[in-house]
Amino acid sequence: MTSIDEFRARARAWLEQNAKPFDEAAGHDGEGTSVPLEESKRFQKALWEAGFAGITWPKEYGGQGLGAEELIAFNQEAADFELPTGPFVIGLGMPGPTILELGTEEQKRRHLPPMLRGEEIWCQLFSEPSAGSDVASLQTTATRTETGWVVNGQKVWTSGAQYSDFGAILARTDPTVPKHKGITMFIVDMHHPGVTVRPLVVATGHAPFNEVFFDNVEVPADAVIGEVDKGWDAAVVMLRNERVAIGAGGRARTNALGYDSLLEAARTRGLESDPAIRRRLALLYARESALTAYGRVLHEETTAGIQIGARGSAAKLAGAELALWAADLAQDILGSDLALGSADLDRVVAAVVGAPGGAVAGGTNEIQRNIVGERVLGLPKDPGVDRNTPFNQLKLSR
Amino acid sequence: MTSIDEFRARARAWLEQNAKPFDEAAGHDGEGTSVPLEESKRFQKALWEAGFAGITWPKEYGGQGLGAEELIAFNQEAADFELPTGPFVIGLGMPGPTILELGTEEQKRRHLPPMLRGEEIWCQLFSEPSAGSDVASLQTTATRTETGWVVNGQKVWTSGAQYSDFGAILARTDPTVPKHKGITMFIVDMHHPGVTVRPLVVATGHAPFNEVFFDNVEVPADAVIGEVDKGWDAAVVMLRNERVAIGAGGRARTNALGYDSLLEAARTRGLESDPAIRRRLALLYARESALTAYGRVLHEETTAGIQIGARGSAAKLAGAELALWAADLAQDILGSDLALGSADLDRVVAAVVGAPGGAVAGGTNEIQRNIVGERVLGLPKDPGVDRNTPFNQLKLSR
Amino acid sequence: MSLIFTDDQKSLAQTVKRFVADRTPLPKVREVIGGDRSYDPEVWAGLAGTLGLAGLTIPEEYGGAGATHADLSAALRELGAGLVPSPLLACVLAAGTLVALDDEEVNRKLLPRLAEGHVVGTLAVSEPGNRQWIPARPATSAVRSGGGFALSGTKVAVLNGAEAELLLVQAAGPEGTGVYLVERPADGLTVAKDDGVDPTRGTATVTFDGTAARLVAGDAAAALDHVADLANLAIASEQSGAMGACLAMTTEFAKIRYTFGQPIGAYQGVKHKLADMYNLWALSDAALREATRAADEEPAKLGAAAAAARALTSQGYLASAKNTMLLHGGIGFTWEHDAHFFYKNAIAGNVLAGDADYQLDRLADKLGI
Amino acid sequence: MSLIFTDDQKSLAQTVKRFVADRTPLPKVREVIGGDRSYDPEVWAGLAGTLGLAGLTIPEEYGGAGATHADLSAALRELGAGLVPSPLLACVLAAGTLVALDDEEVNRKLLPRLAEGHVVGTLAVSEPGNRQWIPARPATSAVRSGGGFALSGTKVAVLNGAEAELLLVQAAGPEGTGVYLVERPADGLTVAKDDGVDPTRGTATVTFDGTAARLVAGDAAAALDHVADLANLAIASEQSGAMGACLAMTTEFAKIRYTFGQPIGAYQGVKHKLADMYNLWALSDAALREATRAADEEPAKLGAAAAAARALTSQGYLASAKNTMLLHGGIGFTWEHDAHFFYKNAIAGNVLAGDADYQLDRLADKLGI
Repeated sequence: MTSIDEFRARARAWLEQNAKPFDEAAGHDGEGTSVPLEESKRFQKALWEAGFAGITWPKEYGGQGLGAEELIAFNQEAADFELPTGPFVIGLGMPGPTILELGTEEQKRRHLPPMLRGEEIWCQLFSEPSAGSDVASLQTTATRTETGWVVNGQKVWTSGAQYSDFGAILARTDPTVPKHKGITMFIVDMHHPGVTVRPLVVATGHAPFNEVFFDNVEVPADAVIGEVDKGWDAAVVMLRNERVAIGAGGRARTNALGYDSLLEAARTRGLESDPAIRRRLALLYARESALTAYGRVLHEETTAGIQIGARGSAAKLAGAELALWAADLAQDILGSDLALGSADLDRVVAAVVGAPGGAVAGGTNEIQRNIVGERVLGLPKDPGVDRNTPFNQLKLSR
Repeated sequence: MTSIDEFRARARAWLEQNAKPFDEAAGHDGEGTSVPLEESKRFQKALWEAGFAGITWPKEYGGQGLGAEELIAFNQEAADFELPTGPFVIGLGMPGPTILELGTEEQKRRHLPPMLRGEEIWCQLFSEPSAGSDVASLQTTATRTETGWVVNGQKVWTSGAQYSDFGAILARTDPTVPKHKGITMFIVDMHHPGVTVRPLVVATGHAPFNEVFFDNVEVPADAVIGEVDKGWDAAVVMLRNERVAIGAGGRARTNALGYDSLLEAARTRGLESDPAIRRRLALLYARESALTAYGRVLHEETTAGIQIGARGSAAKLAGAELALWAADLAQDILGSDLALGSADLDRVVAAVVGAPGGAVAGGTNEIQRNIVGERVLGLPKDPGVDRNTPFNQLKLSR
Repeated sequence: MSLIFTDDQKSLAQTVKRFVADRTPLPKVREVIGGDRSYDPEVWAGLAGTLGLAGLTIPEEYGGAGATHADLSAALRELGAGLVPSPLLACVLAAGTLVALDDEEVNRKLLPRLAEGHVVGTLAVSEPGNRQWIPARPATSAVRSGGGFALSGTKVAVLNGAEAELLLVQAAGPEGTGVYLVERPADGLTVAKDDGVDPTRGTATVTFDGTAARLVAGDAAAALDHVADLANLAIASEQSGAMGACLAMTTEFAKIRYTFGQPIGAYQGVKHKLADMYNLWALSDAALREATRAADEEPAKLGAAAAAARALTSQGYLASAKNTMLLHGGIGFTWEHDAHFFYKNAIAGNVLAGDADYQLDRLADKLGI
Repeated sequence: MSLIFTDDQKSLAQTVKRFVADRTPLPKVREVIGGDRSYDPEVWAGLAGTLGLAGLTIPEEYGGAGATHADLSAALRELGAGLVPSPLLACVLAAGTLVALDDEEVNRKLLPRLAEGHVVGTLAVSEPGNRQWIPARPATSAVRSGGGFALSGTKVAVLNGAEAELLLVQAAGPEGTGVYLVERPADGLTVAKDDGVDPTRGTATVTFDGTAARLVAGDAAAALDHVADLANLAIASEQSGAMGACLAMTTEFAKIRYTFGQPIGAYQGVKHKLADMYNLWALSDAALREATRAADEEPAKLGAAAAAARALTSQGYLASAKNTMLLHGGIGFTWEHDAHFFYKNAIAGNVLAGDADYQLDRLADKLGI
C-alpha cells in the first residue's frame, strides 16, 4: 500500500466514523448550511485534529504539510459524505491561501491556525453596488490615521458576513492614480461597531448574501495584506482561487439542475421515455461529464506543475452556461407544475430562478468570455478600456 | 372597383399572358438566372412597355409615376409567376434609386430609361478584399486627370459584373482626410479595356459573384454621382436599399431552407410525424411567418410615411439567423443523405453549405447587431471606433 | 386591415399605459402580490369599468363594445408591460367561451355582467397529471342531478380560481364532453390557491364534489378550440408587452451602468444581446399582429397564426427576461429589482394554457403536417 | 491513468503533425480530393508504415504495436486537424471488429496485413432508408453457398468502399446476424462512390449480388456494439483535432484582420464567439480524454463515455466550423479559403456512423435511462 492509499484509507475510516453519509433523498438547497454554526465549528476542529484540515498548508501554520495528491484523495472520499464545513469554505479557499502567499509572518501565525481549527470565520469583501465585474472601480475608501486606517463604504454580495469574525477587504487608498494602482487589501475585524451587516434578499426569496456597511471602521497599520496600494495584486491571487472553486462543480449530486435531479423529475412525470426529453437528459449527462473531466484536466495539470492560467474562467463560464441550459430543460420537464408549485419541487424551482444569479456571481459570462478571449487565446484587449486614467477622473455608473 | 384593384387586375392579366406560372417542382438554385440574358432583356422591355417597370419612378425618366400601393399590388401578383428579371434587380434596386435621388438631370435622362427598358445592365462595386463590413476603409483610388478621373484597384463580391454595362463604384479621392470623407461614387463603364472581371468560386462550388480589377480605368468628370468626396452619403442611400431588399425574404417558395422545402424533405423520409421534427417544422413556419409579417410592418410603415430607420438591419439579421437555424434543421432531416449525396438534394445541400455566406453578404450579423443596437436602440457607439483619423494613418488588415 | 396600429389603438394603448403608471406601477404590484387577493379590486374596477376592458370584445348586443381583437391586444400589451395582476385574462376567456358556445339564454344573463366587470368569470379545463391544457377526455364528470347537473373532479391552473364567481368547467357528461356553468357560492366546491413561481398570476386548484352546475348549450369542442386561440392571442399580447418592457429596462440600464470606464451598452457583448432581444420582440410582435389580423378578418387562418405568435412570444419572452436578469448583473438578481418578477412571469407564462410543445403541436395540427 | 497527455503521446502527436505539415498540407489535400482516389496512396503508406498508425492498437501477437486508445486518439487528432484523407478510420474499425470477434484463424491471416497497412479493410453496416448506423435487423442476407456464404444486399456510407480490399459485412444469415468477410476482387460486387457533401471522406455504396463471403466466427452483436464505441472514439478524436484547427485559424485571423481601425478580435462580438469556440473544444476534448481513459482502463464505462464524447465533439465541431466561416466574413466563403472544407467535414462527420440523435439514444441506453 502506497502512502497515498494509506492516507486515503485513514480518511475514509475517519469520515465513516465522524461524518454523515451523503443522503440523496434529503433536501439540499445549495444555499449555505442548515447546520447550527456551533456544530460546524466543532466538526472543523475535529477534522483538524484528525489531520485533514489544511492538508497542503505548511505545518508551522497549523497545516498538514502534505501534497496535492493527498488533498485530491481526501476530497474524493469526502464526496460520499455530508461535511458541515460550509462556513469555512470561503476563508480556507480565498483569504487563507492569499495570506499564505502574501501575508506577513505575524499574520500567518495569528490568523491561519484559528481558521483551520474552526475558531474564526472569514468572509471576502470585494464587490460593491457600482463595482461588480469591474471590481477595481470600487469606491470604499481607507484613509490613513495616526495609528492605521479608517474605512468607509459599502460592500455587497458578501457570503457569511453575518457570522464572520474577520474579512479581507479591498479599499481605495489613493484616488489620484489609475484605478488598479490605488487599492489596498486589509484584514478587517467584523465585530467592530462601525460594521453593519444586512441580509440581501435575492430573486429566489432567500438571503444567501449580505450587504455590509463600513462607517469609520478603524484598522491597524499591520492589517495590510501585501503592500499598500498593491491590493490589486492580492485581489488577483484571491479571484483566481474563486473562479477555480466556482467552475469545478460538474456532476455534484447536490445540484438541483444536475442530471440525477432532472432524471428523477422526469421519471416522476413519466417523461424519461419521451424521446426528446430522453435525448436532452443524455446530453445533460454528457455536458456535465465533460465539465467534470475538464476540471480534472485542470487539476491534474496544476498538480503536474502546468500553469492553468485563465482557464479557470473557461470552467466557470462552462458551468454557468450549463446551469442556464439545464434550467431550460428543467422547465420543459416540470411543465405546468412550475406554475402550480409543490413542495417537492421547491429545490428545482429555486435553482431555475437562481440560475441567472449563478451565472453572474464571480463575474458575468461576458467578463469570463473576455478573460478567455484575451488571456487564453491572446486576442487583443477591448478598445477603449482605459487602464491609465486616474480613478478620480473615471466615468462611473450613475 | 378602385384604381388599385383595376391596376392589380391589369397586372394579373398581363402576367398570365406573358410570364410562366411559378413551378414548385422545378429546381431553383436561388443563385442567379438560368434564363438566357437575351430573354431577360426581352422580358424586361415587354414589362416596361406594359407599364409595370419603374412603377413608382417619375414618368420623365421612363417610370410610371404611380404610388407604393401599385408597387405592392404588382409584387403580390408577381409572386405567383417566374419573372426572368434577375439581371436587373441590382440596377433597379440600388444604383437606380440612388441616381434618382442624387444624380444630375443629365445622368437621370441618360441612364434611367435604358435601365427600365432592359437595355443596360448595372452592377454595384463597393466591397473590397480588405473592406467588407467596413466598406469605408476601401482602397480603390480615383485620381484626377485633366478630363476626369482614373480608377485603380480591386472590387469583390460583385454580382452580375460579367454582363453589366455600367457599375456604381466607390473610390477614394482624398486619402488625407478621415475615411468617410474622401470617397466619391462614380458611374463606370464596364466595357472599358482596363476592367477585368473574374468569376469568384464560393464554398458551394458555384460562382455567383465576381472579382473586378480596375487598371487605369478612365471615367469622365460628369460620372460623379452626388458630389466629389461625398460618396459615403451616396453609399448610405444605396446600402439602406440593399439591406431592406435582402431582409425581406420571408416565406419565399424558392427558398431551399424554407418551410415548404423542408416539410417536403421530411415527408420524403417519413419524418414529418417524428414529434421533435414536426415541432421544429412548426417553429420554422412560425419564424418564417413572423419575418414575413415584420417585413410587411416595415413596408406598411414606409407607405404610411413612418421612417423605418435602421430596422432594415433587424430584418436582415433575422433572415440570416433564420437561415442558419433552418440549415441545422435541414441537416437533421437529411441525416446521412448529406454524406451520400443525391441529385434531388443538391439544392438543399447547397443551401446548407451556403447559409453562412448568406449571413455574411450585405454585412455580417455582428455588423447588423451593432446597427440595431446603436441606431434602433440608441446604445452608445463601440469604444475605440475612430471616425476622425485620416485614412492614410488608419490601421488596416495586413 | 393593416398590421400597423390604428390611431384608436394607439390612443387606447396610451390610456391604459397611463392608467398603469398612475394606479398600478410596479411598487404597487409588489404590495398586491404580497397580500391575500391575487389582484387589487380597485385597479380591476378601473380596468373593467373606467377603461372598459372587460367588455371590449364582447358583442354590443350583450353590452360590450364589440371592438376588434387587435384593440384588445393593444390594451393587453400595456398590462403585460406592467405585470398588472388582474382577472382580465380569465374574464376574456370566460366571455369568449360563452360567445363561442352561443347559448342565448346564458349569454343574455351573464355576458352583460361580465362586460361591466361586475362579475369575474373563469375557465376551468386543465386537470392534474395531464399535460394537455384542454384535455381531450376530461376526468371531471357531470351527472344529472335534480333539474341540472352535479360536477365531480379537480381542475388545476384555474386563473383567478379563488375569486371567480362564474366558473365554466369542461366535464364529461351524459352526452359527451360539455362546458358546465358553476355559480358561486356553491356547495361542494373547494379552492386552493397555487403557490406557483409567478406571484403576479393568481391561479388555483378547484375541486368539485357533487357541485351543482348548469350545462351551457353549444358545441363544446369547437368553442374550446376557439378559446385556445383566444388564450394564445391574449397571452401573446401580454408577453409581447412584457418583452418590450424588459428590452426598454435593459437598454436604459445599459446606457447608464458603467464598467471599465464605458457604459456597458457600448460593449458588443451587451449591445449584441440587446439587438437580439430587439429582434425577438420585433418579430414575435409582428407575428402577433398577423394573428390578431387573422382573428378579425380571416378566421380560417387564426388557429395557426395564434399558435405561431404564442410559440414565439413565450419563447422570446423567456429568453428576454433571462437576459434582462443576466445583463443587469448582480443588481438584477436582487429581490429589490423588478427583473425577477418578469423572469418568473415568463417562466410561468411559458406553460400557461399549454406549454411550448403543446403550442407547436397545435400549430402543426393546424398546418396539417 | 491520467487525463493529461503522456510524453509518448505528445511525441507521437508531434511526429504526426510534422508529417501532415510536410507531406499532406491543405493545398495537397485539395489536389487529392480533386482526383479519382479518395486518398493519396503514398501518404497512406507513410501513415500506415513509417508512422505505424495502421497497427497502432492491434495487439502485438497479431503484428501490431498494442498501444492504447489514448495513443491512437492523439494521432487521430492531428489527422483531423489537417483534414487528411486516409483509410485509417476504415482500417481501425475493420481491425477492431476482427479483434472483438476473435476468430483466431481469420485474425492470424488478416490482422498482420492490416497492421502493416498492406491492405485496406472496412466495415459495411449501414443500409439505405435505415437511420440506424448498425441496423438491428439488416436487410442484407447471407445464404450458404458451396463451402461458404453468398451475400445479397446494399450497404451505404462504406468508408473507402471503392478502395477497400477486405470488407466486413453485417448480414442476416442462417444462424442470425453475423459479420461476413468479403475479399476483393470478388464477383457480384459493385461499388459506387458517393458524391456527398464532404470531399475529404471517401465513402461508397456497395451492392452485393450473390457475392462469395466467409462468416467470421464470434458474437457479432457484441463485437459491433464495441466497434460503435471505437468509431465514436476515432471520429471524436478527428473532430477534436479539427475543432482545434478551426479555433486556431480563426483566432489568428481575428488578430490580423482589421475593421473600423481595430483587429476584429478586439471586438466582443468576435472575441466572445471565439471564447465559446474555445470552450466547445476544451470541454469536448476533456470528454474525449475521459472516453479514451475508459477504453483503456474501465471498459464498463466506455459505451457511455464514448457516446458522450462523440455527441459533444460532433455538435461542437459543427458549431465551430460554422463560426469559422461566419467570423472569416466573405473571405471564409470563398472556395480559395479552407474554411468550407472544415464546415463540410463537420456536416458529414455529424452523421457519420450515427447522427446526433443516434449518439444520444445510445448514450441514454448505456446510462439505463
